Amino acid sequence: MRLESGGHIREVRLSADSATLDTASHVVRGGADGASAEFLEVDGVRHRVRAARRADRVFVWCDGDVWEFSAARKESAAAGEHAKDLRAPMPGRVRKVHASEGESVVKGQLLLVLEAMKMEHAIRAPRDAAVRRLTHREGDLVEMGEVLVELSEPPSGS
Amino acid sequence: MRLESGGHIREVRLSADSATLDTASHVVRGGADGASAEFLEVDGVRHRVRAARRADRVFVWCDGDVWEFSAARKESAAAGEHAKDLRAPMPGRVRKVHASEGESVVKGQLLLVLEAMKMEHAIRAPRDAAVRRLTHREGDLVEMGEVLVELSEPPSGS
Amino acid sequence: MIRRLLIANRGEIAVRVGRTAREMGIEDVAVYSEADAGAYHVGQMADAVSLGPGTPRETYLSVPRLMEAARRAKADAVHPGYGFLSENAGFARAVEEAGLVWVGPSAEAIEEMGDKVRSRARMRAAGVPVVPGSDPHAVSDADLVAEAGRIGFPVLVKAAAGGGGKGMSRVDRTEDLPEALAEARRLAASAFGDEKVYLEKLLERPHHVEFQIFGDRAGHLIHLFERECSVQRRHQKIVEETPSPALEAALRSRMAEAAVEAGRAVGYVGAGTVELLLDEKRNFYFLEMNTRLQVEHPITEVTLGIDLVRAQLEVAAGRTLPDHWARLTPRGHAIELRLYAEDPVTQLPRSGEILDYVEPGGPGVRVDAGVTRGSRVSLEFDPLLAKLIVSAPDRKAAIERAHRALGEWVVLGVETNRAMLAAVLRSPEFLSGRYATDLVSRLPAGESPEPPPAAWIAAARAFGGPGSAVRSAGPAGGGPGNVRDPWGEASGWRTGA
Amino acid sequence: MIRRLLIANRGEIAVRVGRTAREMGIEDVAVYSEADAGAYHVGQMADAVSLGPGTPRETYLSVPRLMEAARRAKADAVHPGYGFLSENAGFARAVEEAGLVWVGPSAEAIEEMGDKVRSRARMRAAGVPVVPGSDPHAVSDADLVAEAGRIGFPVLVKAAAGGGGKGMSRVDRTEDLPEALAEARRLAASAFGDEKVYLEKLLERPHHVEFQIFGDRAGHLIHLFERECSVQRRHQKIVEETPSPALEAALRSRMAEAAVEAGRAVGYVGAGTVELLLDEKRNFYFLEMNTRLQVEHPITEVTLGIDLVRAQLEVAAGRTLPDHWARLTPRGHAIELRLYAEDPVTQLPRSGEILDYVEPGGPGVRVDAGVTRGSRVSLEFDPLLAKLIVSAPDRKAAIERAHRALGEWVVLGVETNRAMLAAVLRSPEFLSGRYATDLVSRLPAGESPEPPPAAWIAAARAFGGPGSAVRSAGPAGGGPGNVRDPWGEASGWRTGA
Repeated sequence: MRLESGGHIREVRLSADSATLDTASHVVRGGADGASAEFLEVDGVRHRVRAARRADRVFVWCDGDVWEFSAARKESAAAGEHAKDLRAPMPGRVRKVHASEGESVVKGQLLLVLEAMKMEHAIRAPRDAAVRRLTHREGDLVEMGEVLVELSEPPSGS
Repeated sequence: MRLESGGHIREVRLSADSATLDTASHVVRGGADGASAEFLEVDGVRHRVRAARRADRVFVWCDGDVWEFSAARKESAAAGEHAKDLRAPMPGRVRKVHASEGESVVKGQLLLVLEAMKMEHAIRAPRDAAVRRLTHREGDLVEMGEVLVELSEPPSGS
Repeated sequence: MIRRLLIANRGEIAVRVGRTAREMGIEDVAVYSEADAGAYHVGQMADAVSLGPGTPRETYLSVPRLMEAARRAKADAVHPGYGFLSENAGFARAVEEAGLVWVGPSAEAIEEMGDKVRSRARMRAAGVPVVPGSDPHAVSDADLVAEAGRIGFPVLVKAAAGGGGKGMSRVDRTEDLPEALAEARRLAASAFGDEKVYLEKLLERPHHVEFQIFGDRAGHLIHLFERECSVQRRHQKIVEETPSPALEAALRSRMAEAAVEAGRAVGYVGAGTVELLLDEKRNFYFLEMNTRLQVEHPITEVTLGIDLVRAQLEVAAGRTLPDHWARLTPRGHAIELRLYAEDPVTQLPRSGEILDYVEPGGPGVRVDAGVTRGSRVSLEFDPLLAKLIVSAPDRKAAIERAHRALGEWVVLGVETNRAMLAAVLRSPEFLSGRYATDLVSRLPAGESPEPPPAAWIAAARAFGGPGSAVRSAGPAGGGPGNVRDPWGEASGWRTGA
Repeated sequence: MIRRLLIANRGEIAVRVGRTAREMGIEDVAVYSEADAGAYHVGQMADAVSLGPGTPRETYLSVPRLMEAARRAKADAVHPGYGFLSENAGFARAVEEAGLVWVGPSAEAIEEMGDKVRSRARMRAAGVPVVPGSDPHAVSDADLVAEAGRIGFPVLVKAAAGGGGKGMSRVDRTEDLPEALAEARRLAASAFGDEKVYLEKLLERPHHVEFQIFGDRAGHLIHLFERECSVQRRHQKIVEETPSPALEAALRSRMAEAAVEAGRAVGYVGAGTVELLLDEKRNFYFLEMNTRLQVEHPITEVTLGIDLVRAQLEVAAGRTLPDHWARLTPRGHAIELRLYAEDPVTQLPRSGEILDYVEPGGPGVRVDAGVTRGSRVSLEFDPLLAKLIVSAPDRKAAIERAHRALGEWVVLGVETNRAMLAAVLRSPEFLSGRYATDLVSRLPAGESPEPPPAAWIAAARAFGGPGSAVRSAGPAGGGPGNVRDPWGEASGWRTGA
């Protein structure tokens, strides 16, 4: 299956005593051999592992570190400077809109201020671009992940 | 349903907002209203409760105390002085048999010594009686709850 | 004495206060908003009363609802915890006017210290050094621009009624000041109902050191040593320790004296904390005084072997401080790590359900938690999940213990700042003990390292491969199956293509 | 220094030793019998090696298997914990002969103290008072009968190689002695491979007080104060506290001196415990010396603010004791409660699976556990599940804290002695601090009180009624459904009709 974690994507195939990550094959032993000790021995090295699934996400605790996994979507998400849609990082209320549709903005320019329970969050332009669309007005409630600002396409090749 | 705990037996009937223990009716609210807080309000008094079931036994933690429940069997178990069968209190090995079949024994007389991992346990006569049957010989392994000694019937009315 | 205590808070502090109350034979009563009926703190107390439906503002921040709850609970005392209404003089007054015991300082002391402009003037008058700042009478833009020139840039614009860094902003140039003032006034008005702002000189790379003080009605007022709180992120403390590695004995004494002086100036009764800034030249300044229990109070408890909440309850009931408290000396070293529900990269609060939870234990480990397995974490509330407090004979051993305990802590289902806490403990600056408030900003940026093969394999198994080692993900209490978490699906700060 | 430590034990002590090892940067390696592969301690360490199939005697008690495990684990040191082979001189010798570090005293000291007849003679020679007992040369029935007459009844028959009350029996009359001697010899031969027995005068209502001692190779030997261990049941400790409420300063000093003298007599290196009996006339006697870590060592750790396991590992690696240890003074009061898997009425060990487990937390609470949710408890091993250690400024507050913490502890699926622990804490004798080893026998007999209505209702719901609040009872790890527990069905000591 194709899994995603923190922007990393791997094709993982399991068999009874081995696993393949993309093209790399690993020898796997153990795991769930008891209720309280959950071990996974990968290529002879023992790891403490606990995993929990909720709907389409899996959380894995491995030797003290935690990772979140989901099934990878076909289109890999562009991020950062290449973003086209700027989304709400948390649910809240649009406090102030500092840009207007059609405006040319420079990297770092404040476009919008979002207010949630305990903090304000500035939405800034990740690159020089034109504001194609502003989806909300001041005072609007937005949910987490909703598109707030749509920018012009990033220059190709960058 | 008919439940047993520590020799106590109650007929418990549940409805949406009340419960009947034998003939006493109780107003019940709450319970399982959240994952971490498990409350049961009985006749207006709030109790902290957690319960876990395994096969035909249920364990209940209630305000710090723990109780074990099972479905009550039809024949209520006689106990103590009225016992007819003396059973193994733990799995182990019969170390020594001090009585013989047919022997008349007095209350408190040592009948048999059972040895488990870390301790010896003396099986004594709970009352004056005759030994009807000895089910094991020295060195035999016995499981918990197995009958070790069968005594004559207790006198009726006692 | 107190018989039945309403704990007007939620989360870990409500649980922590309840524990001491029960030890004292006091019945502890939780409050909860309807959405919070299944919250962890509700299940830990002898009793609980509802604050009804609504937002936090309509419930945990509503004086009338809390007073009604106290009445229904037949409580004879109220402990406010920290945050929420803990520094609200109106609430303190309402509690006392209802004939109940308020577990905190007087409404007057709260007011006196709550107005930062007034408290600065009061401290200056008492001979306690304060951070250079604007004149209390400077209110207009013009006055404040002039004051900024006098103080010297950079300056901080702060709300007079504020606290905890809320609405605080740094200004480096005169021309940016008017906009910053307008913004700060707007924020202050909305957050505190008081738009008054003032300026403070911004100290570069200061240490943030606070002293616990404690007073009783018989006039005793003592300090209980310091807590080093310089590991901050967005003015929010994340790691605290005591003793402070920045202080030597003579400086500690002088700062402690100033802290006691600050408390004495307002006739302080109860537990309070005097926050001081220490600059690179070893000058220290009064920053503010918190008239309540601090989040980080446990590190004082473990190094001194005392229970601050017990003392709060006893002093509130009219008792004097234990005699030997004046002679307490700290033993060993203690560190607190605050575990927040947040995206490890963007550091924004996260919500979700805690699917698996295992606390660290063993020697020198204390956990004050506000959640457990099955708890739902909402964005409506402070994202603090739990605090890990470690103690050991010396600082090095305490750091090693913190690492060990952090490695035992399993929290699955909601992302946390665990990795940042580990990064702080590992950083050469923290290890050396020579760090200031910029420590966190100097850590390597939050990133998304590639999970190790074992994690990919465990994840694939959990998604249903062979040898699946998945924990049950349903609500721990059984019942009607998974409750949908409206934010559970989105994954933080995402910019789509 | 030690790099990789094999922990030749299981349960809570293995976990506890591993914690300190990891804090010191030492890799901790668990051992496990095959039946124990899923045990809690296995999952808590950096690595784990199998001891193969078989009974405890064939695995945890097998020197060859453990030495092979140490070799396979590439360990450079072995910590034996308590119980199992911790006081086995042959194991200590095998470890040292393999070139590994043995974390314990020398094989010679173990042997010297392990033979109770020899150690009594040794102590008497060193001027340490010992309980009046039979002459070391009295071996035959006739000799021992004569000795009993000299000592005076009642006497205790004890195994020379014994410990922990195993095979010990009380004899009140000459005519009962031969049978008791025969029985004790048989038990001693089977348990210790040595049928030698001896007699000791039985002290009525004694206090059982022990002193922690610690020595290093540089010849330092100090005491670390006492532990009061008089709350016993069948010669098994269940509640310990420090300081002992039975000692005043002068008596404490004299007993501590005797304890140090006892250690000095055998050139003791490492952690050891000198057990003393204190009679009603305030005379004290050497009882025995345990050449290993005690179960109850944490109460010493919390009152002194130290880590005894760290010191064991450092001393084993050749370091000297920290200088300031000679000047340590206890702070506050600590109590340990031992939670055993046992039938609350018959007090016999119970097995089962832990279906739900929640540890207490918050101020002054430490838990050293050997199990967690999902653990299977077997009758093959010691029934100790976990220890709760509470500390507070004074004894009264510590008892209140113990009550509070006990009320937070959820263990479902295996019956425990929780109710007995609560009964001890509640008993007027314990509260007064004036109690001796007969305290438990004077408690109201174990009984089966009627569950309250709420418990009946919760049980009925769990059996499938409406509003069911049942926790998932499957193995926490998911997988192939419930594993049958062969003993899970039977309910203790039952006599059927």
